Amino acid sequence: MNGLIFQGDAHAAAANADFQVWRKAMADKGWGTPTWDKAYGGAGLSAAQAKIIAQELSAIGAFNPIRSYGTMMLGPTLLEFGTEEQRLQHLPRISTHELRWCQGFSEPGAGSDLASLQMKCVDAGDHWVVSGQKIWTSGADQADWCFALVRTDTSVKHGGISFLLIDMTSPGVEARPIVLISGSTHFCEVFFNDVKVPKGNLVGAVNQGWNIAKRLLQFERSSLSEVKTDVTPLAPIAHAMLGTDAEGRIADADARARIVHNAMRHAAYLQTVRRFNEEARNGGPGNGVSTLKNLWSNIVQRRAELLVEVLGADGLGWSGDAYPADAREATRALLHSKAFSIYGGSYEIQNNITAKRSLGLPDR
Amino acid sequence: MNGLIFQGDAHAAAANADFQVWRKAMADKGWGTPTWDKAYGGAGLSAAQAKIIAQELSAIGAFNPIRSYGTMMLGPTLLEFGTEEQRLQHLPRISTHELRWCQGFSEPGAGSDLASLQMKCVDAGDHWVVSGQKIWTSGADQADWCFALVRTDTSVKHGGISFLLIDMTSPGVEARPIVLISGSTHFCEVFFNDVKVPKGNLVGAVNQGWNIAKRLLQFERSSLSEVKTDVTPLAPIAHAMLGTDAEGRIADADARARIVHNAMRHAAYLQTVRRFNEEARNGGPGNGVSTLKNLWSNIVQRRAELLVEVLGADGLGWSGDAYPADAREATRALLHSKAFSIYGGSYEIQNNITAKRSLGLPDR
Amino acid sequence: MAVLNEEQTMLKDMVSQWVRDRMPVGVARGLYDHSGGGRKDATTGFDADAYAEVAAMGWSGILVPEAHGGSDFGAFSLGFVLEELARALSPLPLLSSAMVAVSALRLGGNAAQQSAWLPGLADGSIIGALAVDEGAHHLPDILALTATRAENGWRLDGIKRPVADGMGAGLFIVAARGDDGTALFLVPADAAGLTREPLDQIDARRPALLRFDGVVLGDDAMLGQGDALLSAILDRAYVGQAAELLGLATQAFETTLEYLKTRVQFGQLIGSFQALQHRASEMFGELQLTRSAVEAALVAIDADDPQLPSLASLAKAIANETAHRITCEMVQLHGGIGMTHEHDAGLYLKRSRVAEQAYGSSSFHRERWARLNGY
Amino acid sequence: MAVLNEEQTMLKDMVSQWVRDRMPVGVARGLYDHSGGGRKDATTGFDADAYAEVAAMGWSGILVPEAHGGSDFGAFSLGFVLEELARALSPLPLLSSAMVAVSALRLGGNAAQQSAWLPGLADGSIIGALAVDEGAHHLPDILALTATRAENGWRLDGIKRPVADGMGAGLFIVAARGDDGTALFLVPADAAGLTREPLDQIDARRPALLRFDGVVLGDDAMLGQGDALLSAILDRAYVGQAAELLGLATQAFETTLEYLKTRVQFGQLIGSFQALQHRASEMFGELQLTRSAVEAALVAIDADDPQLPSLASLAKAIANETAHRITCEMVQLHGGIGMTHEHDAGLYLKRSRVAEQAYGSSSFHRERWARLNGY
Repeated sequence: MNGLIFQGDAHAAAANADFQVWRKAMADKGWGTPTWDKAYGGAGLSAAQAKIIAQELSAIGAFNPIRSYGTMMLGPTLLEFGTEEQRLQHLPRISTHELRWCQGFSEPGAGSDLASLQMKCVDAGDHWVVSGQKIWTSGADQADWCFALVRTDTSVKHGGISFLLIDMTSPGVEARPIVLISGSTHFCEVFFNDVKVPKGNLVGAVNQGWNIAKRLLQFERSSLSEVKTDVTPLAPIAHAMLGTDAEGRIADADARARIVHNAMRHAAYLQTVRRFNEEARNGGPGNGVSTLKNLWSNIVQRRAELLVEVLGADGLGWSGDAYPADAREATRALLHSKAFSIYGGSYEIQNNITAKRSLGLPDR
Repeated sequence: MNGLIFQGDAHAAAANADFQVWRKAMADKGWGTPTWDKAYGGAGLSAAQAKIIAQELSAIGAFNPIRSYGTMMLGPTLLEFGTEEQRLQHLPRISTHELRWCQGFSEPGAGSDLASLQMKCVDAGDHWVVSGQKIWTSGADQADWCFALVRTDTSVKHGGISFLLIDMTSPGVEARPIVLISGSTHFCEVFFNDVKVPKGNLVGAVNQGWNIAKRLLQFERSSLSEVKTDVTPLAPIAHAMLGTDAEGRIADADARARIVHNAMRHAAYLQTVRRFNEEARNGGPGNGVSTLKNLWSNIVQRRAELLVEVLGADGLGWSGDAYPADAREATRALLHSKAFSIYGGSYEIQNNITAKRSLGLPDR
Repeated sequence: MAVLNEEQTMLKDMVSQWVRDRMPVGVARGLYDHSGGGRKDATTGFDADAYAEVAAMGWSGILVPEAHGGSDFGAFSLGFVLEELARALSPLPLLSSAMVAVSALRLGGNAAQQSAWLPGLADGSIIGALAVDEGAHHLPDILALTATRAENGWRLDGIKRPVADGMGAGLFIVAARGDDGTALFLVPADAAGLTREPLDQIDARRPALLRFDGVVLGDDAMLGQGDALLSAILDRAYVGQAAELLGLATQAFETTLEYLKTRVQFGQLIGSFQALQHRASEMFGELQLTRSAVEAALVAIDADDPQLPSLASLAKAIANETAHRITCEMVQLHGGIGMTHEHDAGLYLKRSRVAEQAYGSSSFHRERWARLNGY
Repeated sequence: MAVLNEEQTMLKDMVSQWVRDRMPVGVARGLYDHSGGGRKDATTGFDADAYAEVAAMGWSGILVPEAHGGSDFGAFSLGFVLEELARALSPLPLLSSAMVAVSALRLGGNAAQQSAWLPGLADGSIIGALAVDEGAHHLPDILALTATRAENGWRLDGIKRPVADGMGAGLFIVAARGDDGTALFLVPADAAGLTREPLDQIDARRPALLRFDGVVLGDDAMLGQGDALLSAILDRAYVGQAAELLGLATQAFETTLEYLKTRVQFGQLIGSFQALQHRASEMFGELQLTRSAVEAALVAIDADDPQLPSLASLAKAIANETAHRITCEMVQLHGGIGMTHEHDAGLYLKRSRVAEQAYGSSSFHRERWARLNGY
């Protein structure tokens, strides 16, 4: 489940006419991708200037309307590994949000062990022929293009992978939404049946895709750590649902103890995010992303469970007016939260990374 | 730290003159080792008859005064693997508690990985010469004899171990007590410097010691599961130390929640011991000893921590009248309890065993 | 598993076999629509045909005295039937009807009431359900539904929700607040003034919301009065629900274990990774505690053990925790596939959360146990 | 670790270097006798010579204003000094004297009191200690030691225990119950009617039991009145103790990590076992939370942040938990050798348990945080 991005209300917003006007205005100024060269549809600004735009957006409660897989993942990748032709072909249409991209990495047999992917890419002279299946492809049913990892050599594992750009309207491509336990259908399975792809769509050299993917996943990880982590405190809901004792405390002492414990860990987690960011700005170690992600998934998942526990039977509804809308949302959020420790490198993988990179523990 | 046996008040009792009389009376009847043949100092009784003796002892609050490493570990081993000569030499003096035995298994470099032991045993024609070090040898400074695992072949691991009986009064043997964090000095390091051991003291064939040891450790494991697990409930102490609220509950709600959680797990643990025993009596699976041991160490260690937490500063004393005697005992018990997940197969080893034997999970 | 006698062994084998043949998890899945909600066209939220089979095999009568058409096999036997059925999340009203409603009649019913209802409950022609909760939490000490004296009887006003299996029940055991405290009534589903509607719950079992608008009952509808009766009935419900959680958790664990033994990543079976092995070993340990607590509580029902309230809360609290933990691990260890509605992991997770809340959360039962044991 | 300025970096390096050269764990071990108890011949329970060195380097004056001979570097700096020293379990009264006693005088002392005591506390010629606890638990709201009005002053009666570093202290800050509530007094150790005796505590630090039998004080001994003053002093104590726990836990973790990288069993380094790697990764995560909470609380002291009470309790509670967990793991992962008094694991475990209880257990601080935050 690599590549999930928090959508927030982006989907709802996109349907709004005012939003379209605003997005176009932002795109015209190149402010969705402010640091990109103007030739690529950016604003040619410095990192410091880009930060000011981000701060101003944040100050008015807005998010970047151009932000997408294209701007965050593929764009930086093409800037680093693409040819000038590829950049000119794709970047301007990413910076205007004209075309949407999806990320074709995971496969049914290649989850945590991404490099075991098998989607075949055969050299057919003047084009490639691609066959196989991708999964967890976020928004594939809505996407115009896909950047995919494909296998161009079966004799070696990491060294047989290439990075390919695939037009989703090509014959032989079929995206099927996956229904998740939360009811979400944002992810897809994508089937590729002898899909022809132009030779020029390969990024970097043949069999060099793994290095590109690793770099791209760093963009993803660093964007993960920007995830919004402020959440409504549980206290008011817990008082409302569990009552208040004579001393003004949440009446269910056992639930209270667990809620408080989680809330304190959450507070320390937010302090940790601030500290890591401060250290990173000052050139600190910066090898703590895996640790941070596991703390986050652990604390947020527990919080989601506690909220539903506090809601009791109200938190067990799927649909219908008998359940308060907030409660239904909490339930879906709980189910959704189970993915936090799976996508973008599972909890187990992150622990492996911490053990090896941060702690220097030996391989077997 | 293989081979720890709960001593209870056995040490204190042994110093008592009445106890000595009673022990002799039991020994004369062979009731300390009731199922052993009379030639070996036993009473020649059936298992069912032996059980009645155990029940009668238990009914008057007594423990078996002969119970020792000799009766529980070495005796069954000699009965299964020893020569008739070895049995006649050693068993009668075990059944009367005339000679005390210790178990020389662990070494500084061979803890969880017992089979990596290195204590050298060289064939010198008419005798063996033993050199090396043992550790965690319970009661070695008080023991007359030691049954030890020694290395008779360095070219193979498990297949180069032999099982040897060593007279602790032999020249070159030195036992030094180890001070534990709890202050206990029950365990020793034992140094063997070119110790001569008669050829006849080898049990089983040369290089067959590992199989004997595995069998012996089964005797140990089954005796572990008989460990006394009833403990004083924490409730009265917690009420006394933390106060009682208007509804009659322990006033510190956070501590109470954790105490209750532990107490409930403890109750379920006792139910589990009863269930496993019942199933074992009826020929049930009986592969749960590792699981049981980990549940036990986990629950009992947490309980020991909770008790000291409840005692607060009173639970932090080592000696002196400023600390109540009960509290000092609780503190030592906490420190002692840390060994529960180390000796007799560590927590980690037990989890490995459960994964492989009970759950059938694969090796790498 | 405790030691079974010959009859019990036969029964258990028969249940396992029937679950395998007739009641795979697909049946529970069939309650859901394509999007993961409960099917709107479902009438009962359980499989009525399958329940008829279950009744024909006598399982609905396990607690019913022989004189009323049952086998009187006891709660321990019914417990492992519930456990086996819960392994497949079997959507059946056995807990509601055969455990709780039958217990209510046995504990509180007079001869006439028992004769009127027990044979139907035993042969499955009537399904019983307990209507006790009225809102978000199980709070049997605080009931808002009122029972007021009416001419030659009683009048009930208020709501009950969620009522498990309430859409298909023919008889409700209703806990009400009377002038003298708690009172329990036998209310036929077709009583005038009683309406019901289904709730779309995450387990697709569609419990009912019952509305009592001046439901008038005769004196013969009064099952009994007092907190003690309600508590005794609820103890059976706690233990039965715990047995279901045990079954659910056991199967969730075994399914996960199977996956660990077949899924390959990094060139090896993921079940060979030591970190996962240790987590599996610890889950196995928790399952052992849970099984012991559930079996001990079932035995206590049959033995009329005065410790039952304490043992029942111990069983429910530990079963809650274990099922919670194992269903989390089931999703986690299956990775992405475990997040899909197509996979069973989500069904176990959702059903577990419902069963954890049903008849008292972990907090409720730990608090109850603590008070009973002087903490 | 937060970002340090140049002066702070120099100070931190200096402390690390000094700990390495002068204050290995062997110094803490030297407080113990052969059997694992505190040495009976110890007079202070800390290393007085080393404290003189520490004072000469100015660390005891980090919170003292320059006018009184200190550097006024701030709590953040003192925090990482405490942390570094605690890595080696350094037996020094820096928390008691330089953090708590100095804070008490800065927060409550008038000009005369500050002039009388701060220079001595800064140069280490006097050691200060807070006498607040009176029994098993830290309960600053319930004080039994009484302060009654006497001619031209006050009279104190009661006991205090355990008083950290109390055997070597020259000045006690004593929290008492006066007629108008909490009152704080400056009491020289040689005051008539005040006696002290050492307690043999598991960390061999020999805190004092103080007896006040009609200790008569002048009006100038009154530091201040009211719960707010005591709370403000205690907030500094909570954070300072949390910083020590952070240092202790960090070193316990690193020592354990080192062992995992060198100990071989089954033909491989035990640090290559995935189950242990994951536990280490999780401990590392807990240490990150702890460091963040401690540093944020130290910053809050320097910033006079009104959120300090909440941040202080957060830091102490989390530091308690993390040190508890890591010292347990330290013993466990060292196996048998970790159970011996000869190995350092036991020293960390014992010191951790003392520091966990000192200035409030996890329960105390979670409860305090919860109340402050509306839970």
